Amino acid sequence: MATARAGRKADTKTAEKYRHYLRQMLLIRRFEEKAGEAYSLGKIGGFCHLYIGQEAVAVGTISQLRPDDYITATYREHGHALARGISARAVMAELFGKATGCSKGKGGSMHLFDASLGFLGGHGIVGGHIPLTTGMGFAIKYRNADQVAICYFGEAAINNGAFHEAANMAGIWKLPCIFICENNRYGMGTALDRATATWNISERASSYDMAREVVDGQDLGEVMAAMDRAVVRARRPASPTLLEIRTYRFVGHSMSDPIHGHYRTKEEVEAHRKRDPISLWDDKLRAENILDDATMEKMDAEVKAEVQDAYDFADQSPDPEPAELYTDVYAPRASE
Amino acid sequence: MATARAGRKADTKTAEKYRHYLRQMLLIRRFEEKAGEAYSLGKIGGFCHLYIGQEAVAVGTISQLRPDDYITATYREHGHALARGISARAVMAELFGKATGCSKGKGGSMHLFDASLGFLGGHGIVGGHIPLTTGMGFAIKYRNADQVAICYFGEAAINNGAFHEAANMAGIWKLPCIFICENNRYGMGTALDRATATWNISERASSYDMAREVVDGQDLGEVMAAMDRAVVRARRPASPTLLEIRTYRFVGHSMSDPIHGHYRTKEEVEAHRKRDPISLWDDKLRAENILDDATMEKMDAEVKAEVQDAYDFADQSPDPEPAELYTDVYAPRASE
Amino acid sequence: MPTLTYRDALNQALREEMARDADVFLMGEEVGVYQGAYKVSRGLLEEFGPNRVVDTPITELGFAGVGIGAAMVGLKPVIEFMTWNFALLAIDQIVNSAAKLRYMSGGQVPMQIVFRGPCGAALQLAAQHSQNFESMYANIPGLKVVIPATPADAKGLLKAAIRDPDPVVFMEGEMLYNIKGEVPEGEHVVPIGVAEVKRAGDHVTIVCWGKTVALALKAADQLAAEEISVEVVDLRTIRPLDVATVLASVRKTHRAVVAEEGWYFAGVGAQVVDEIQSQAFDELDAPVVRVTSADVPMPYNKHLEKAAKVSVERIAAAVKKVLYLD
Amino acid sequence: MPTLTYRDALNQALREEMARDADVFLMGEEVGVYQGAYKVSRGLLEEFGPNRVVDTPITELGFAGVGIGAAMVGLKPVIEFMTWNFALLAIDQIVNSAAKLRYMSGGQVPMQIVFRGPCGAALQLAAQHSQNFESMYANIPGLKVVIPATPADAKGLLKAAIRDPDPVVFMEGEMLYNIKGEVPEGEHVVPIGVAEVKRAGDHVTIVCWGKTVALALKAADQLAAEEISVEVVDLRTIRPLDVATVLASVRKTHRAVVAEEGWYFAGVGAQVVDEIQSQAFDELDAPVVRVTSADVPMPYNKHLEKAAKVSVERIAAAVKKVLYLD
Ligand SMILES: Cc1ncc(C[n+]2csc(CCOP(=O)(O)OP(=O)(O)O)c2C)c(N)n1
Ligand SMILES: Cc1ncc(C[n+]2csc(CCOP(=O)(O)OP(=O)(O)O)c2C)c(N)n1
Ligand SMILES: [Mg+2]
Ligand SMILES: [Mg+2]
Repeated sequence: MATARAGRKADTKTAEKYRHYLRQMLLIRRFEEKAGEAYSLGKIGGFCHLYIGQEAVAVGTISQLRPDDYITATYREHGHALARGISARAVMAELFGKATGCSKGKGGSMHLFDASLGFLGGHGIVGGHIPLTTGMGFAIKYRNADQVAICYFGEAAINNGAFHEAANMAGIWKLPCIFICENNRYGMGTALDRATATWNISERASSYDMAREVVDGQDLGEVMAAMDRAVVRARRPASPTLLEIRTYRFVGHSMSDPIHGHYRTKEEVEAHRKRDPISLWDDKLRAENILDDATMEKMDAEVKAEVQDAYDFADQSPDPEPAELYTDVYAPRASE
Repeated sequence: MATARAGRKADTKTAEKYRHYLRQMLLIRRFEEKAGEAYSLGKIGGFCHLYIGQEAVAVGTISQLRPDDYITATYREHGHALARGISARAVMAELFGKATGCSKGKGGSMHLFDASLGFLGGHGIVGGHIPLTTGMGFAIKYRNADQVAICYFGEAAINNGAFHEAANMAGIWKLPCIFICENNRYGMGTALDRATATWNISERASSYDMAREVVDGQDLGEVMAAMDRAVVRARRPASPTLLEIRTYRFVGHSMSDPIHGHYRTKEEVEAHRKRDPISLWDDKLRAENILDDATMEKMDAEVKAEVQDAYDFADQSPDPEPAELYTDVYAPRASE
Repeated sequence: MPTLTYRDALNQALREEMARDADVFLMGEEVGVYQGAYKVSRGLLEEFGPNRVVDTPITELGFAGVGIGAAMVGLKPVIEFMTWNFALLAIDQIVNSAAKLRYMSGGQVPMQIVFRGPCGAALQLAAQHSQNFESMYANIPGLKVVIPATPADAKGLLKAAIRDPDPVVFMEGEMLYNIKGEVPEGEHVVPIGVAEVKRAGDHVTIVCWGKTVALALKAADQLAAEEISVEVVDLRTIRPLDVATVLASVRKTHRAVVAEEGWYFAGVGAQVVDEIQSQAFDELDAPVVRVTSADVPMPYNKHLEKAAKVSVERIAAAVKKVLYLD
Repeated sequence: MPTLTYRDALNQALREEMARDADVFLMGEEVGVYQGAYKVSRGLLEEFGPNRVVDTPITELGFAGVGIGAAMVGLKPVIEFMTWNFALLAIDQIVNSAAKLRYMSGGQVPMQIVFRGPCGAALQLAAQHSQNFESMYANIPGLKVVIPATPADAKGLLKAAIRDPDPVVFMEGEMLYNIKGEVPEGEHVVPIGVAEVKRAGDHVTIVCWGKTVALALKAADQLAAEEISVEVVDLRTIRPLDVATVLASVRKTHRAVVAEEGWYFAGVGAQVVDEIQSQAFDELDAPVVRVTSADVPMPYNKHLEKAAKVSVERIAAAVKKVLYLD
């Protein structure tokens, strides 16, 4: 995998791909802005955790996967779902709790699923999905296949026993798992160093005989490159990797948390906003001469239209039938 | 803390202490042999995990503590209880389930307690007492005291999330805790390398900003020296340590597990038996000229008598009153 | 008497007990700098400092164990779970350590500790964040389980829980934090193990606790218009259960409904039914009727969620059923 | 029909199902090299190899999650807990992942998984190793809970559980592993959700499951000598509960005793009582009587332990009580 470097002109296919990644990041950004709006209007309920500022992580890592790989994420997974190719309509409709949502309106913002894309949730218990992903890696090995199973989690989850137990098994059994720690420096209002005894999180991999890398999560190129190396290690013969991807959330923990306040200052947020992953990638593409104002304007307009369409679709979609309350608790019986 | 070195003649006080440690190890050995016998006779029920082969760990570490320090251990804790000074009578009576036992006959082999000695159990859930000990460390810091809280656990427990979560907190908060991993190479029938991704367990401390040492657990002198260093670090200003003490159990996991069989060979056990902690220490003391045959014979006779006395005491002690079934579930009410 | 929210009543109880006893401290996720995920601990860090208001990593098993260990050597921790949903990660420590250490040690180990946090469904938080676990904890000897329904009880019971020498599982209603009510100032301690008749009536007893108390009172209001007189018994403590108060009411009304936010199978309500049928069998004029949440993981969609929850209407319907008026 | 121990019946079920379906695998502590802590998996490593008989580290939360993750992508794991006591560490994964993923995903995620291991008290294993948790798991929608009492049911129910498309909590009696009974060879599948009348009788119904079944049968024998005719209903599956079979029996006998190994508060027995009183209230000639373990953490001393446990005598006494013969 080549990363975009200033000055060198990418071939047409690569250029197209790079613009596509820009579009994906832009889609996530605009989607999240719209979701925030819809939340304020009461169209979306419950908890809603936006991904603004971290877009390069989802897009950069998922770009390196095959369609048959498995993905799990936390409650902050709108971006990953979109990057994986779940339509903005299906994601927005799920946020609205509609029958057309990717989880039929039963999961909501924190529980997005599309099994046909290997997108296996959306999990709400911090750390809980890390063993699940390890189990998917186990299944891949069991079937002697060459897929990869990846999970995303925050830097605060790395303290949870679930990570440790799962990582150890991935290490002993050499499973094709990539553990992606999105280190956005805060777990809700708790700064990394108040919750985690060592600053360099990726070093925890050494307890599990696991490869590790620290990655600049605002730089899409870096993310893609590191993920490419991790995928190569995972494919076959399999071995796991812990990627610590350093990023920052530009918004509050969830819709009820202000952007700055008790636990971080306005200045800090402003400083981080200067390294916006979208503008950094935009800059690179322009430096490579594969993006210009017109393309960018067109792309933004398209993306906005797509998001508006998703909103309208979600808004007009029906609620689930009342009988849905009782379906999917157990598997349908053979006769059904 | 000076360790016994061959050739140098120890002063009288030191010599006495060293002989006392020998006696403690011998007491544990003979006690455990007797417990095994009693188990076969049906005097002891339930699970019974003997400590034979690991005596230098308990004696060496506990020798470095103050009376007001806190200790917790696993279900394999007869040796630690004796080393801490719970009488052989009280321990044996507990194994017999008698009212005179150190837990009034309600705890049994796996749950020995003597709060007056800071000996806070005997815990049966692998890993479960590691957070408890961390909490004792927290309490010491809370009270601005200079005690130390230590726990013993097997090398298999190091994979459990409880260790990881607790160690991280001890690391962030700089608690006066010493985590003593008795690496006897097997967790029941599972060899270390089949359960633990990295062979060098002590390295896991580096994930928690914690001091660490690997110690030869068959050599009492080494154990005492390493523990002394850990206690110095823990006392004040406090900081935690992970001691990986490498040892070997000469017997089966519990009374129902044969000494060798499915998971280890007779040869392996024989080879390890050559490094018996008691004879190694015996050798050192003789090399230092502070032990001779007569002393040793006398000591062994004394110890045997003490153990026989404990057995007789336990055997003749009464069972708890039937009403004891319902006491100690809750605190006695103020009026009681 | 001042009017406070349930949240502020809890906050007041914490503040007063921490001021009263230096051995009491508060530990949990976001209790300090963030002022509490639900702001129950607002201002406490500033007042008592970081030694006594302790932010933890997201390690429920670990910090529950740390609290229990501190209690074993005489401190009196209050462990906050951000919600009881996450406490399933810690239930081993609560059941296998907190509930048993006194017993296993033959009475040597103290265990004065409170585990607290919100329980039950709020609004559209979906399956993993909308659960009631009181029946699980109430099953365990060695624990006490307390669930206040009003601001006054929230304060009084939390103070009692903190002073209680045994481990107390203290469940707050996430949807109750904003409700208001009169709360006595200062020394207001509501004894653990004592239910309260929140409304007197003659025809039917509704046994309830936590969030269903307000629903039952509303149902009673509605039913009064139809000349049905309902007595509402708020259990307040689940374990030890105040069976005497329940039975006294049933002996008067001869009919009972149990309204519970949790799931039906082996819920606390089943136990209440058993107590009534085993001790007041001949007093009953009809089988006891239970109202519970739908037997499904909680859905996200708001209409489905509403249908899953216990409501005033469903309680009123149960009252009519037990009166054979349906 | 061959006579097998309960242990070997389970072993046979595992062997047959693993031979039948390559997606079935066994994972847990000591299941392989050690041949199983209780030897239920004896010989399976040799027969199926380390890919399908997987020894794990002592990480219940982790390997339960690994099994659930494997089930999410179509494998059919059998996860062995060395005992259910240790599974409290994993209950978050069972309740928050296994029981809910199908629902939260709108039906997209398969969850064909069995969690199994011994439950309840053996002999003198003390408080942390002598617990029954069926009521906790049975409270949770999305789970099924199965507890076989005989070797034949052990085989037939385990086969059914492995083939069942939903997560099954399968609890074995540690004290039952050595009991013997006739076990049909080959394809013997006992349906989940169907209770069995293990002994027919007219005067009283005893509802029981797991270890209390043998006790109830013995009590019935003794009582027969006193001309008391007892019907013994073995629930076999706790969730979904076969209410129809229980009610049919009670409609015949008009009196019921529920004998359960667990604790009384919100135990499964309370649910059984609720089902009976709510659906057969007018059929009852006496309140249902429950027999449970003493409401204490299990003591180590053998006399205290014996006093804490359900016994033939206590069940017989309950039968007399429900007949007003005491
Ligand atoms: C086990 C558990 N404990 C607590 C919570 C509440 N909670 C939700 S998100 C969160 C912070 C997680 O931070 P991090 O892992 O860094 O991810 P981020 O939100 O920053 O993406 C907390 C405490 C939870 N969902 N699960
Ligand atoms: C959580 C839990 N899982 C399983 C067990 C059963 N068990 C008891 S001891 C043991 C092995 C522990 O090995 P290790 O930690 O190395 O200690 P050792 O017995 O060697 O001293 C196991 C699996 C348990 N007690 N607790
Ligand atoms: Mg974070
Ligand atoms: Mg070991």
